[in-house]
Amino acid sequence: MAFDIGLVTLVLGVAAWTIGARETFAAVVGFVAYGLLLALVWVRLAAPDVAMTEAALGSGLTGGLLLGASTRLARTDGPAAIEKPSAIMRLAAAVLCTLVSAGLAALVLLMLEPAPTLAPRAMANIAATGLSNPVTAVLMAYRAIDTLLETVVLLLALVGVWSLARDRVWGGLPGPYHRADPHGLLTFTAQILVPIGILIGIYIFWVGSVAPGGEFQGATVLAAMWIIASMAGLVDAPPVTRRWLRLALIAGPALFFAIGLAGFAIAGGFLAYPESHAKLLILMIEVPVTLSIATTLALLVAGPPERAPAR
Amino acid sequence: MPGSATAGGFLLVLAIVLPVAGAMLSLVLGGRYAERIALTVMPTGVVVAVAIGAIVWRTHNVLQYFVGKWDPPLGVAFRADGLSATMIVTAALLICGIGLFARAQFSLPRCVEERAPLVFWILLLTVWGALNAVFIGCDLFNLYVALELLTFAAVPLVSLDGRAETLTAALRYLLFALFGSILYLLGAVLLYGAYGTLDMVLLSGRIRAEPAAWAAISLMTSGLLAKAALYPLHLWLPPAHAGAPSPASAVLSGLVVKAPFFLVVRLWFDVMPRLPEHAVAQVLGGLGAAAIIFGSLVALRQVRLKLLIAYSTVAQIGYLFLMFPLAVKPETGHPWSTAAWTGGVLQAISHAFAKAAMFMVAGLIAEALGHDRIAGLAGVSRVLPITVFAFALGGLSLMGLPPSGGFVAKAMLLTAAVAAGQWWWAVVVLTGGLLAGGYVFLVLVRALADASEPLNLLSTISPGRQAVVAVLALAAVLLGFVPLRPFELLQIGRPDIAIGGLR
Amino acid sequence: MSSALDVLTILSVSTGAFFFLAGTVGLLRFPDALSRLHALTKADNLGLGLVVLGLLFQAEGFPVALKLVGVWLLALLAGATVTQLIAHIARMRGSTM
Amino acid sequence: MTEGTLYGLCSAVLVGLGLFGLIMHPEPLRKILAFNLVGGGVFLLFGVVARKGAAAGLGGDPVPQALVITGLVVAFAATALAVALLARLFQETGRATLQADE
Repeated sequence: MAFDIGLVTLVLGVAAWTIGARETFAAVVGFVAYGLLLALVWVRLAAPDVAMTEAALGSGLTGGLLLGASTRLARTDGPAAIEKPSAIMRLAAAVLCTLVSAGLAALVLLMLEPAPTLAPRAMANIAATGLSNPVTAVLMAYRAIDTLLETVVLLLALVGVWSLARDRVWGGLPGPYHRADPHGLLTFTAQILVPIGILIGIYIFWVGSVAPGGEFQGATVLAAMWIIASMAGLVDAPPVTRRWLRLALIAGPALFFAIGLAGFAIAGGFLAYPESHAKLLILMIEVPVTLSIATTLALLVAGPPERAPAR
Repeated sequence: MPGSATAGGFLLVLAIVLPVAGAMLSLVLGGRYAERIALTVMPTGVVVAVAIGAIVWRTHNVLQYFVGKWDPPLGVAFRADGLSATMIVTAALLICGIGLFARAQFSLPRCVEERAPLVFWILLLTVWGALNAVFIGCDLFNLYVALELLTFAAVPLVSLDGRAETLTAALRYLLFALFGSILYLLGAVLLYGAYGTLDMVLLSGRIRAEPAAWAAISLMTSGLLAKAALYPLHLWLPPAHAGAPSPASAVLSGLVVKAPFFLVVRLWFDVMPRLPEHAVAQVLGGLGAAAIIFGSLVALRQVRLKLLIAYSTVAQIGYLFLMFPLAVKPETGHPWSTAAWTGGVLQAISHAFAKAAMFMVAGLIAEALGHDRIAGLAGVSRVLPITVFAFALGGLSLMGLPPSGGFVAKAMLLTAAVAAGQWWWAVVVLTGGLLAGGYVFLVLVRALADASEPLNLLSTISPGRQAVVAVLALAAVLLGFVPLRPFELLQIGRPDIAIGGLR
Repeated sequence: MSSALDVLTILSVSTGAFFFLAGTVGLLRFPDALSRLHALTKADNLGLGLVVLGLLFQAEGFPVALKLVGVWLLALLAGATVTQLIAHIARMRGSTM
Repeated sequence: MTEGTLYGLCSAVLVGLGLFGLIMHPEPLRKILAFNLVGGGVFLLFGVVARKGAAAGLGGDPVPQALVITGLVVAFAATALAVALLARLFQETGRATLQADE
């Protein structure tokens, strides 16, 4: 309990720093720390799957994205040039937000203990899914439709990001150019780290059916490895019009849809799996989904096409 | 068991899968095929939508589907009642009209892929799939994902031309939408914590008047209001809807803002029918009234036609929320058998058709003249007579003059207000109608005037596109011939039937 | 036997924690970027190493021990790279950050 | 007080803090940051609900845990889109604010 109190104090302190810091860059650094601390909190809440996602995606990839943005936008007008809301507005907002916090806190204290839960149901049916990690069972079987729609959400976010390209660079390479320095330290690190990271990513994905892990966590690690390699200039993103790239992007959701629709024929319903083959079918979905999510995440961080295609 | 999946439930799956699969196929095959794919998906989607409507109408029962054969609370259900079916058919027809209209603007070059057309068709199809997911969604978290999909498809439509002002508008829109979705999600979390399910039907049986439920409904409603742009959370709407290319504006104003409104209706009347108090409903109605007056007044002062139409959307959204104070806990019968409830829903549908048509009119005029300044419209009725006529037809709905869907909707709200003794809403409806008349005539008077010098047309507008606009505007007029009372289709599957055999 | 291992763990992890503390104080108190980095990395690498060492005494089986050492090595690699990059930027800007 | 309740109170404060930043910060990037902070708080509350629903031999209810994973991915997508919009706006105008020059 003493550990928990310390952790909560730290989380709140870092969160306040993130909101209050004068420099945007400092605030982003605070946010990354906030994410890592939250990952610890998730471990304390007996949710290791979420802890991994929080650390990899919520803190790591989001943090990287925001860090990149804050340095890119660093040359903008200082905070002084921006109209600050008046003191009365700030006071009103502070009162409102305090009320929200107080209300939520009261609700937390009123919360039923034990809370209503679906854990027994999830466990009672888990044999039919062929999985033994209940979180993966929820993601891939009980609520597979959410996961399917979510892969589409990611894809659409990427289409949205790409839509922000300038017309003349459409068909070009995403993101800024990173010069390769064959003797640079980053190159050295990338050469060592990336193969290990890819291995870890695949392991995390693979172990997801029986232990904490899964396609989102694995895909995030894979995406991060690609980002490191591209920062070191070892790889570059392909032009956004490449057919194989587009195929890699939709392979996951498309196969998810296809197997879902096949469920009409083989299991009597959309996204239903016949019990004997459930595990195999889920794996057949997960492999391309991991690939597609990893590609999408990496390209979301890279940003819209910025460099005209080489002729 | 009445709560099982129904025959024909697979149609609900198709309503989501078809457009989304079309969007993914467009992405793979590239810009040259995007338009063709969209135009193939559209008639198929209309068939699915009409089939859903027909089954709900004929069987007089809800269409229900449990995804993966997992029934709630563990699984996710899709469910189409009369209201959903109506919205699905509306969306299908409107998307088709908009697609046909957009062909000229986003037609494809034969050799290389271009950004704007590719993105437009993918986003249009995805908006459609996401709307269907919202209309049939029965699980609060599934609906959260659907709402986010809708947002991510709608926001880039605003900034398709990449100008600084539309980028600003898109960013502001996104920030408002994210603010809304986080509040919505917070509410959903509280409901799960209290009742152990996110399924709307199960929730409606379990929910009680207690702090957690109260907090959840307030948070979710506030979040959805930010997404629906109800005054005073409307700031993002006019620049976004006016800045988008006109087919996109038509989708955004006609359909996208109706999705969060639809969910507020679901929450208030299906999930927690016994919860809302008159006082809270009065607040919602008050915001609606403020939107009507404020939006109309600002619309009157606009210089540009598209901004005028966008501010008119702010006002017309206000009418939707007048149904809450008038339909919550009526003295006799159910909320959904009141004239106000039907009037509100009808307002959503007729405004969708009318406003889509009017945004397209503005687009055609801007294409022909090279600008959309209201002061420079003189003589345009000579060159684009059908287009200006379509604007006038759409205007009937906004003003609430017969014959039009808007007239029936507003007449029902009016009678409901008088019958409930809440005369102040009647005053608002009438004032809003007068102000709408003001800004519609402001445009028509200019457009019908003779030009002092011959108009210099930048491009000729094909009769086909004018016809599409006219048909949509005519649809808004034809809605005026529905009977002036709560009608049956919208009643199908309301909770009084469903709760009767609660699973 | 196990109590002897426990003592070793406690000793090692506490020493590691002390190094983290020292590193953090250095990060906050030292005057310029380079010496701050110096304090940070020295303490971190050693601190983490000692914590990992302490946990090794508790590891159940070889795979777990391997993972722990792997964590330490990866942290070393990442730490060294990031420090180098920050130092590079600091030298280019010639500032004290 | 259980640790679940403690983290629940923590999430309540986080939501309030983040909302304040989301409403009050004039810079869009800070708003995006605040949105992620609120998101963290909301997800945390869901995790507390899951923890309090520990049953059937599990440390927590797996359904909310899975939903949080989905939610984290959606939040990342939102952040990426918002950042890309902001970066493009900056390219066009040299500003990273929401002020319109009307």
